[in-house]
Amino acid sequence: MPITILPPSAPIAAAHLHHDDSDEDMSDDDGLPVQSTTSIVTPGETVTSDPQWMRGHGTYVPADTTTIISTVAGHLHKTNKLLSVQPLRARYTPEIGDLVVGRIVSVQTKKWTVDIAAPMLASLPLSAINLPGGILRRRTAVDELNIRTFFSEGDLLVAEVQSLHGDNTASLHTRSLKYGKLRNGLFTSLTGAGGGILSRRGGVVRSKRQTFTLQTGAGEIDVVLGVNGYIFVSAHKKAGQDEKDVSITSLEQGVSETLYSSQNDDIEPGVAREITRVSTLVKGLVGCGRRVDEDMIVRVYEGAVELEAEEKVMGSSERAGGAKGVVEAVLGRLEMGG
Amino acid sequence: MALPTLALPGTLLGPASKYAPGPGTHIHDASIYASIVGTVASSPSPNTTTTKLPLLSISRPGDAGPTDSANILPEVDSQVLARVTRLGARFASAEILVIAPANATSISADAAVCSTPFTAQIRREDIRATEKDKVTVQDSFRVGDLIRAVVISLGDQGGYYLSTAKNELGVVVARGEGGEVLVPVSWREVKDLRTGRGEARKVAKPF
Amino acid sequence: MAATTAALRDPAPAAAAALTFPRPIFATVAPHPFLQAHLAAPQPSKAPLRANSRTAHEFRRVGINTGSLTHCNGSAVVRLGNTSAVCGVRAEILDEAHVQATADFAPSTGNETEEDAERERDEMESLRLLVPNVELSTGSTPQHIPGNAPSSFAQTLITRVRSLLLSTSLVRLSDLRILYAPPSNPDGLDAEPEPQLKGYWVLYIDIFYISIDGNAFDAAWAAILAALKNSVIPHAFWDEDLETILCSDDPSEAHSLTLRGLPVPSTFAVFEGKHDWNESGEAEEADWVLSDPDAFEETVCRESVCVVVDCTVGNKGTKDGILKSLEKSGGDVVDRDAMKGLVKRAVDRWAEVEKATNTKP
Amino acid sequence: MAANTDRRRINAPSGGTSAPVFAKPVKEYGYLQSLRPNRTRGPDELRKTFLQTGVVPSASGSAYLEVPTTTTSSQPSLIPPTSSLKIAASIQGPKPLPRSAPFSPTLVLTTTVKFAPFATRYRRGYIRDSAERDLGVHLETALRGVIIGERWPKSGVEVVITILEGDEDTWWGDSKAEGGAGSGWGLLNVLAGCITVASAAIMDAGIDCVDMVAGGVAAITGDGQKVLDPCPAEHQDIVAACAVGYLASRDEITELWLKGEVGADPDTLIEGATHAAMGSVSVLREVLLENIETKTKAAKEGSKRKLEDVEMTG
Amino acid sequence: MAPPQPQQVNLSPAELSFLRSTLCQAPPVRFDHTKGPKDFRSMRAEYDVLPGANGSARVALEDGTEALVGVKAEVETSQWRPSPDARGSALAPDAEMRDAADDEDAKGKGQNSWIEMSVEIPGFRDDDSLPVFLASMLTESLLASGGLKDRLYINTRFHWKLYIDILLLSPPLSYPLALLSMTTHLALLTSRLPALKSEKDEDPLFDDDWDAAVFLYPKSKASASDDKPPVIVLAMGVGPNIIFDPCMEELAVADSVLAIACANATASSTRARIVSVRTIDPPSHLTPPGVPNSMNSATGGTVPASSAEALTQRELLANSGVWTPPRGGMKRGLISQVVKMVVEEGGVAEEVISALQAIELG
Repeated sequence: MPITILPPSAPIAAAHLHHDDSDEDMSDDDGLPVQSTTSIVTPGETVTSDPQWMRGHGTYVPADTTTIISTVAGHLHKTNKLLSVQPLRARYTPEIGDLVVGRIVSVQTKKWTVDIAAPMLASLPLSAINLPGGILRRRTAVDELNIRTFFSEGDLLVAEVQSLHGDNTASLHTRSLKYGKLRNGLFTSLTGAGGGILSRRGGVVRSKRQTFTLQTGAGEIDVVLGVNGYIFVSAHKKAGQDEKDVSITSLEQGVSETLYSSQNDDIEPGVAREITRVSTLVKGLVGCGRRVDEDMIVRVYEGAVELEAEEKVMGSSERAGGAKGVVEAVLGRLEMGG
Repeated sequence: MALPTLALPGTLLGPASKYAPGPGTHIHDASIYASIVGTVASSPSPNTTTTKLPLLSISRPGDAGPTDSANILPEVDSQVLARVTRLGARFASAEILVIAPANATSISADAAVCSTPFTAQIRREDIRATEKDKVTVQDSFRVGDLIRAVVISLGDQGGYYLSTAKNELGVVVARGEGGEVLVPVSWREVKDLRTGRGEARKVAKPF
Repeated sequence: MAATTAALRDPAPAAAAALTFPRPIFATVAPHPFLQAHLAAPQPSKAPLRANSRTAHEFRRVGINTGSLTHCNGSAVVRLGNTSAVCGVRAEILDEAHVQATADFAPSTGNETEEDAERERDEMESLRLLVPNVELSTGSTPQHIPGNAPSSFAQTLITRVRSLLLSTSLVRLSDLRILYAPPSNPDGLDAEPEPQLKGYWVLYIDIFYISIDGNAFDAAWAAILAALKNSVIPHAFWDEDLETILCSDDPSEAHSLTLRGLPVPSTFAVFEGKHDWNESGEAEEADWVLSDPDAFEETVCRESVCVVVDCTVGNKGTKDGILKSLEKSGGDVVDRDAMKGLVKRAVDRWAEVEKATNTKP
Repeated sequence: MAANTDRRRINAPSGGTSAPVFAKPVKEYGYLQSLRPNRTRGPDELRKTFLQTGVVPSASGSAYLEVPTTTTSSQPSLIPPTSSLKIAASIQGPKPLPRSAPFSPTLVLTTTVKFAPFATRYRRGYIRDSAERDLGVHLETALRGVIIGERWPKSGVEVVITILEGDEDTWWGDSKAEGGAGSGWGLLNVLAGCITVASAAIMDAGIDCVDMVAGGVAAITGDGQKVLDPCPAEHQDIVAACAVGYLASRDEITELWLKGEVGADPDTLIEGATHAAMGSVSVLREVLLENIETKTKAAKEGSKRKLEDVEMTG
Repeated sequence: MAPPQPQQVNLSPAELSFLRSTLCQAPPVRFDHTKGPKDFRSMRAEYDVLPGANGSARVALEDGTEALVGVKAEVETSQWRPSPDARGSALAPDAEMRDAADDEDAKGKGQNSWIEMSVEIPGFRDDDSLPVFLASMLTESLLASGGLKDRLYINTRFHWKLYIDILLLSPPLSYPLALLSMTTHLALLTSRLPALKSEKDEDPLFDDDWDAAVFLYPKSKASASDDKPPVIVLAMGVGPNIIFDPCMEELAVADSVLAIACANATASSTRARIVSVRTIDPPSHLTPPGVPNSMNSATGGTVPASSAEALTQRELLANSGVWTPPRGGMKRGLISQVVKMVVEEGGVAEEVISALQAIELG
């Protein structure tokens, strides 16, 4: 079926589906006098004037009052006595220590500017990267001239937010072997769904492991979930560089060899296919307004593979909606199967 | 297969297994084709690291003389003549007027005149080889000076990076306020012969 | 070649470290000394040569080729060395109805007087019957890249062309008027019926530069002259039953423009030699007035003069030109005597151009 | 007309002017049709093409192309039966990008196509109209695939095309609407011409190309006949036409512009266009080879002169 | 004054070469893993969204690109140009001949200038090359068959003027041509003109009953063979494969891109008809070439001494993992293959057109 055209409907059907259970966690708590009938509040809307509640993200309390007023349009959430409003769409707000995936926007004399889906472009100083030939090497004027050989426009990298400046611009660093240039894979953007703690529904969640390796039929696949909602799925890095802790010399090897390479290793078609599948599923997950984290991805991926296998058997692959369709189907089965 | 003497873009020159592609050629499914109009030349491979095969190249007819200010871009190590356009605290700006082909020792006949000058910068630390920390831009160049320099980096969108940190590099023609000629008297000073007034420059060692 | 030997001996301090450059590089890094080196060269027999190996007084040959454009009433391609321009003249009809405040129209008497021409000029200008324009953004020079509005250079150029067109009243109004003679006099008297003015021909004169190597103005004007001489205006008449102006496509009925004289501009550029060159004070006056400067010379010259003469109207034959216009800008080299010389050179030039415009392709 | 409000140019009378209307075609029945030009060439016969490079010395590359009109009017008339094709191309660069431009790893190509006001039967404006911009895009597409851009980092090149005379959409006697909005058959010929002349200019400029791209046009007339290099004025009933930018030695097409009721299988039409393009290729080849020979000769003499350096002082 | 390039993608060389390698597999693995080479991205569509217009439609893709098209018709007086026959009807006194002149149907009377199209894309001036290109391609595909413009003919003095306003509501993420054309198709398919009540050459009078209005594209029982507006599909060639309706990432590695405007099959032929084809310059030509490790000082390689040497090395790395922008154009064989896939019975064209038809019926 080459083309599928659906009748018009609300953009994210899943929103309702999900919106129910957030209603529940409102209703299960008696005695919360919420003015707004639904759990959706809009900026300026009074959430409650009951002094027992504490204001959290996305709310504020006008001077000498106890009324909590929403500052964003989003879902109302309560954890114990803390009221917070989680925006429907939020741009990523960087926080120190975040692992982010970014794209080089421009190259300056001593630094790069990087798009990390935040309102402001982040910056990566030349001084904050591992220079080839070993971490211990001192930066020279030559490096400045060759700055483009490390990263140039369009390059993808995984980095950590090192510091935040007054205007909320982040500056990054890649001074660790798990950071650096990204290659051998596919990039997926979940812009608007990023935003760490707040994004309980849809998008990437801050968790203990932002990067993990996925076992697939064809081989291992690395997944980097940038907290900023940028995701990179790639062929698994050959052991020897980040697995076992390495001696400084062979480490220098690793650094100088591949750290700034913009050349792909040759990837077996099978692996490439699975990489594409995973990144497609991730898009589907967001389409369904689901959280994106390690265990969800693993479950959906396995589900999807099963599904495909069965369809092959039955030979019927009539489905609309592409990625989202698949994910919905898989999730459906998962719910049923508990 | 005999090589043609003249070639047009798209002319088949030979299999990539027998020749290496040089300037003015390109590879299209495993054969070498010409990519510009010109005369075909085959020469032994310059550096054996990349390939051992004889190098096929095509020279533009005009290149024989500088009259054809053909499309030569500055590249790293190529020597240039530039005119200083601006002085800053940390670098001087200049416009490249003439480019000698890469690693040619001097501006000679086969240098190319730029139809449009290329903007370039000379960072303070690249002005002089020794005592870099003592250098000041003001005492090395003046706006309007003609300098000989080498390209050390293609730089970012701003412009190319030049260096004069060699004896034979630096100011070759300097003029005073009145446009009078200043003659080099030492590697760091030029003088107006009439008034005897001297000015500081990073002077290029005359050939 | 002369220039080279000359340069070796030009007035320069021997003390200065001499560095040698190939000529084109010399020209780029130091244009002014380069040209001076050429001009200052004492020639054994002949006058000093410029970088383009012309003498100071030498103009470039004018090559003219007319009538090559299909959709024009008249057209010409003019070559002036490496400067070449195409001019197309296109005649369209301005309906009398669209003319607000028609100038009171007097049937031109055979022998016209100065004030007739005067009145004509005003009428042409007020009605905008001549619409000249130039286009330089054709890749003709590296400076004029398309996509930008006409540069100030283009604007001054076109203003000069237009004012010269009007001031010389080159085109006759009688050629542009479209008259209608009613079969019978409206107020039944058997008096000669008054011809009525039904409209005008408007001449769109567009100049496209193919390539510019200095002296764009002379080239433009030469192109206009040739194109206008080449123009053929169809016979236009008023059609009663359709009540519009119609034209006859019969070449034999059409008429060509009869121009007033043949004004020819000659542009000169003044090259001021630098005297501070030799530290040994004796500064010998060294200035050159270059005829028909090329692009390179225009970059090193500040002062320029444009002399427009017309020798067809002179009483003492073609050796004596009537000065049609005189433009001088910048500098203080050309004085009265010098100007005399220039007019003389302009008259000589006139003859050449006159010949070129008359030779049919 | 756009020029009316233009302060930087000399403007036409505010009342506006109209192209002359000729009496005989309007009044005499049959006269109009008697003027109709007819194709005298065979269906596969191309018009002669005149090509010359190096017409703009100050440009890094340039070329001029002319396809003279083939039809000669039977009786004397001021109305030109058909128009010819006269195009000039000029290349500026490769040159540094303007300061404002961001870094580009490859050659930035800009193409501009402009009709002269006197290029067509109806006078054109000075500001580029949509047809001209559209042509620009087509030409750019044709050239992008040919130029090896990665060899000219952080530099740009301007391809400027001036159409001094352009082919017409239909025979003037048939054209209903004034000015543009015609069937646009003529534009195909103009495009093909632009491609060929631009290609010549680019090679004259010595910019690396994978092949010589050349333009060609073919059309299908009402009776289903395929004609190469059609002159639209000579065909009353073109139903479909196609212009290509063709790479002969790779047998590839960088630019394809096909329009009209071509039915289910346009292959024959495209085939025809490529055959027409082969004609342009041979012209290109001839002219360029001739050029090298003369240039190399000139270079030899040049090298002699080059030895004498000018001593520059001060 | 280079206009902003929507198709100017800034993907890293590594991504580009990965994408290409997957797309070149047999069968190709698309960026959206669930899609086959001939599959379109699913979209949402509705029509008659603008009550004020004669016809309108709105289509949204999953990736958020969304287009809105309004069709508005106005009565305009035809301008009179002197010509023997026109003069005949204007001057001749006897009524017979004038009637004769009118009774012949409107065939061939339509003029191209009666249809005016405007394309608006956020972030583009309307004279930027992209909108101009889109507008002219959409227009020429509409005009290719004289049918439409002839239906705008009212009488010798009046005609309908059709204004088609096309708006892209979102920034152009992928090349929006196909989307815009489908939206236009739907809008035209559902546009209606008020029924004419007046006769012959008198000033036109129209029936104010909207139900009596006639469809711009008349519908008969055998709806399959009705004249329907053309629709434009995008196809790209990458390596040996052909991919339809490519997304932005896929376009970034295309060898070549074709835009094919096709109309539905008529009674005569069972296959769809091509009305216009254009190549589109793939953004891949503007992508940055990747630097191989061997030439990168930052990866233990050595930077070539001269550009000449660099050139040699670059040319020698045939399709390795290093991205090099594609060169040249589209093989002729590939073109005819694409065309075949579009027009063949049950081909892409038929699919798309019937799918759009289905929206109106269902």
